[in-house]
Amino acid sequence: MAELFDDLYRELILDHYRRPRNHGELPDAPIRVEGVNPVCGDEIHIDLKVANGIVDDIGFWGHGCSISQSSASMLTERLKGRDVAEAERITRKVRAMLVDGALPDSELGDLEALEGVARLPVRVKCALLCWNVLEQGLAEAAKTA
Amino acid sequence: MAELFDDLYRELILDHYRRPRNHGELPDAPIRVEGVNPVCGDEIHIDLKVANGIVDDIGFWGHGCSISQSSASMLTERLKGRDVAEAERITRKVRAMLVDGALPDSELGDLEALEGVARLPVRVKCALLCWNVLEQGLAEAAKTA
Amino acid sequence: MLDVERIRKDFPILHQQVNGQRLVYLDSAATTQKPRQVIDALVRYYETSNANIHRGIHTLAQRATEQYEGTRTKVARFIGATDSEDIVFTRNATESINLVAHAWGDRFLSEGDEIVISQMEHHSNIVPWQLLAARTGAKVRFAGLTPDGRLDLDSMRALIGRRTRLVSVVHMSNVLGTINPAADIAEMAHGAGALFMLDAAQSVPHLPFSAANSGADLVAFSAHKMLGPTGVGVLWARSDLFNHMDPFMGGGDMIATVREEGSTWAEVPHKFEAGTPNIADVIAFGAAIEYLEALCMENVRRHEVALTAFAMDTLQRIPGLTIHGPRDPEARGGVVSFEVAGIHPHDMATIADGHGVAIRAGHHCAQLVMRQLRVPATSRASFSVYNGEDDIAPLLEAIEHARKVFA
Amino acid sequence: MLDVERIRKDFPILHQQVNGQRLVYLDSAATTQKPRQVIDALVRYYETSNANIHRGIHTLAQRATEQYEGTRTKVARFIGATDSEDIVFTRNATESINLVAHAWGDRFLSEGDEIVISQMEHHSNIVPWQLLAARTGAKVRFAGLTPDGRLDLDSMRALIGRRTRLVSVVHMSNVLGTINPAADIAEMAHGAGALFMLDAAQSVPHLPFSAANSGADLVAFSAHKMLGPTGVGVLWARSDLFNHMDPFMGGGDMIATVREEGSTWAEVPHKFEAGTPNIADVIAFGAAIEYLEALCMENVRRHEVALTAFAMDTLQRIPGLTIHGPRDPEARGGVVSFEVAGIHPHDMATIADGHGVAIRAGHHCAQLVMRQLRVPATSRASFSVYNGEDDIAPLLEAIEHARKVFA
Ligand SMILES: Cc1ncc(COP(=O)(O)O)c(C=O)c1O
Ligand SMILES: Cc1ncc(COP(=O)(O)O)c(C=O)c1O
Repeated sequence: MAELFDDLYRELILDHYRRPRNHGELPDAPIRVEGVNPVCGDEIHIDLKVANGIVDDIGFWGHGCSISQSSASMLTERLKGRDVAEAERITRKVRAMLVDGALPDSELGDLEALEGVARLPVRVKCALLCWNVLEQGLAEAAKTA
Repeated sequence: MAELFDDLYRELILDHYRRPRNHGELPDAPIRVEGVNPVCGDEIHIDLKVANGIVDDIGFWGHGCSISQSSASMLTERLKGRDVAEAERITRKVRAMLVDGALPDSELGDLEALEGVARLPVRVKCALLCWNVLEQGLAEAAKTA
Repeated sequence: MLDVERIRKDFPILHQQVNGQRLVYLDSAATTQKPRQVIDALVRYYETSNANIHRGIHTLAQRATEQYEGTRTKVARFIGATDSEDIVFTRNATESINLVAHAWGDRFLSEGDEIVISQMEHHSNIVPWQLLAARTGAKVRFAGLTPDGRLDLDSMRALIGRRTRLVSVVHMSNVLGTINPAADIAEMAHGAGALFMLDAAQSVPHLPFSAANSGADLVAFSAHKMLGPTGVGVLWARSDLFNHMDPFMGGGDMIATVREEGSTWAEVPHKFEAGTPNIADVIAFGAAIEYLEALCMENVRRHEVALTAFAMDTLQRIPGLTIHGPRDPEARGGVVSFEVAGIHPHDMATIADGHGVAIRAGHHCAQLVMRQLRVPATSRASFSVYNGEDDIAPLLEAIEHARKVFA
Repeated sequence: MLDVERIRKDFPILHQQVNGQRLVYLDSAATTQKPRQVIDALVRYYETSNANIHRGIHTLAQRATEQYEGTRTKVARFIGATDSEDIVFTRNATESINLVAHAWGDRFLSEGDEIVISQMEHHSNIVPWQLLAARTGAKVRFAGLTPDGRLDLDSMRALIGRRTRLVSVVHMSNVLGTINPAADIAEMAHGAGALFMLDAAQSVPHLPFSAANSGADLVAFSAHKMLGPTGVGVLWARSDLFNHMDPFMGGGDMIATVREEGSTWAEVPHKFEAGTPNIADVIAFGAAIEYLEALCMENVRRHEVALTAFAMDTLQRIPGLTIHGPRDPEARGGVVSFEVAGIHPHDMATIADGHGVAIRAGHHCAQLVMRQLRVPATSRASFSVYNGEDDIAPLLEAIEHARKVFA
């Protein structure tokens, strides 16, 4: 069994998959966004409260593989309570790591666990799905702000 | 230059091509039939007078390659004045020679010159065109008789 | 039965390692691998005979034409067609079905007419009819499935009626493995005066098949799923049906005369093969057919039934694993879709790949089947002539590994 | 210029005798021969990477997908397209044109609309529009030719007007060699608010081409005419145009969701590639493009102009021989159609074949051109990168021989 795969399914990823953080709807979230990966059916919904440039609250749900769901869980954990600029920076850095194979930045925290996905191009879309959804959400927040 | 081709363009064929026999319409032929080879555009018209089971008169015209035109010329020469049964027999024997590669039958006369065509499948259709047209004509003659 | 060891020698791709393990290819329902006989036929064609066909007088053009038309004869023989002129070459089974939707459907269907298909269909036997319905005002109706993954023949019978013009059904499901009773459905269709089309993309490659005896009026399948190259599909139509259909695409080779005022069409089958066909691959497809004929389709079928039985037996013992589709291996093809509780199929496929095992995960172009199974996706192992019982152990290990990862 | 001796080493098919003579292949306008780099790419794909694409997670599926999409990028680069998503793979140029007739034409055309083409067109750029006209009530109008075989631009200008929705023209004639002024015609079309489509089946293979700068909104061509395998065509559309077109064929890979009530479509270009594509040949087409890029299309063009000039010069001296099309080799491609008084083209081609020389005889899928030339057929010699001046002597001998036979 190649290390590649042990590297992919790190304990941290599995932990977020089994016990997703910030899972579920936010009852009165002003922003609700969603995305589907038509190729594999993965689905992510994100509810978002942004106030004064801060991601006040964030929740997600959906279904799909361990990569798509754990990526979303780590996203919410990493960004809850942070400001929008940081959210955008983190999104850029996750993309750089997944798409361009950049080394993980220390700022990524747990998200670094997704590094192994970059070596499996076909799964990169799974990991990116929630980040695309987040971007939609932040764009809406910017408009309504 | 392979003999194949010298064998194809025998003097007899070229002679019929240059000086086609029974060429032109029969002014009041009761039977007029025609055929086109859509792949190469060869065209043959045959006018026919059949009475008492005899091919009383026959004329042809059209345009196309040396094989299609000489075959038609030889056809008219061989069958004019002969009875329908003989025409049908000759048609069968020409087909056997061209399609199945049968040895030419002595009854074929000049038509034997077409033997070389059998070795060039792509030109067989040229040689056969007038025989297909003749068959149509004989079928019509049988109906109206 | 088949000598798998010997057969594998003919498939160069199988002699490699993937992620450090022997490649175990269990994705033949998506596309099969190709024996060297087929690859050699391609090389031989391009190295000795390549030319455009039908219109050429020179030697290469004659060779290419003869070999291309030779495959038509072989296909006719292979599927028990009475006449090779009833065989049209397309790109794939999908195009074969779209051809019918246009050439037959646009001509004969109108508002109020109905096309009956089923929830078991591959998207290729759904979407062309939906598009046709949108063009003509006809309606597509869907027969249901039984809980054990067979066609619900009662629901099908109930749908077929006076307005039905066409019944089109998958012969063997690419998800459930189910083999549908073609003759019975043909009877229903013909009883209502409708045509019957068979999507045989998964059956012709895997069992003895006779178009003439199938009851079908139209049959579609793909070369790439039966050891042949990509880019070749087949459409067979019962004698004379093609003559009543309009052309699908226009262009070179499908015309008799072209004039500004309008054009006339070449004879069938050329009328439906516009432009330069996929000459090389059609010719190499002939080698694939000869390969299968040499194995004998009865043997292929017996081999795959035995292997499917063995695989189902083995997998069934894994806790939390569910196999979709009929229980009886004789009632199905060599396609085993399964779920393991708590493991998403994409994770399953990635971990299997780590073991060198190529399985497919997803909706398998059959979203209606997924909806009936109430799953977003399944994992699928599917077999061909080069698979043996020794391919099941690595799959088992991969599943056990996945279960450990996701325990 | 090109080193023909070295190039020929790459083409295995040329190293054979036909009827006891060196094969001289002068039929590249029908289809070109393939270098071993292309044949090797096919073999390599089937021996290492074969799998169905887009939906697969396992290693082979990833490899195949990457290589397939890699060719899309190469094609975009080769034809100066700004975005590889504007490239759709079809079977051949013919299908590319039919795709436009359905996906664009059926959506946007109606009674009274006009499509302007010309008498110089290949049947593939005539019949799809005639079929579209029959479906929609639109009208096809034909611009004429000048006596020396160029497009009559005045007649074209006179035809293009308020009702014109599409102008579709051959870029380089496969009979006359004429290269048409794409930019000028684009201006006429766009001035009338019409789309402009270019049938580039004979031009993209033979000269530097930029889709972005051509003025065209749609461009069609075939891999098999540019050293690539049979079974692959290309349709390029100016950005966003594809997004306004309806799907052509329905099936796997072109959908987003499939429901009984209706389906939604995948993103462009996948929306137009239904079913399993011709994966292997698309990948091998990438090798053909790299081969041409290595030669450099400027060199290819200069080589063919020089060879055409030499061939025209040589043939012109034969008594009774007439060459069709423009006199100036710079104004035409490497296609020389000719007639010899008293010798039917089929006889010419047969006798040439006896000399090992492969030329084409017939209407070349351009019956309207034949009608303008007032001939039933022509003989045609056409060139590619592996042809040199030493290929002209055998042709000359063959013609002289034919003249003796038919003296
Ligand atoms: C000018 C032109 N257009 C279109 C075509 C059609 O190409 P294909 O047969 O590859 O579809 C050809 C080739 O025959 C051609 O020469
Ligand atoms: C049952 C069934 N029908 C149709 C198809 C479509 O085949 P293709 O993609 O070769 O057109 C497939 C294969 O994917 C299939 O499994």
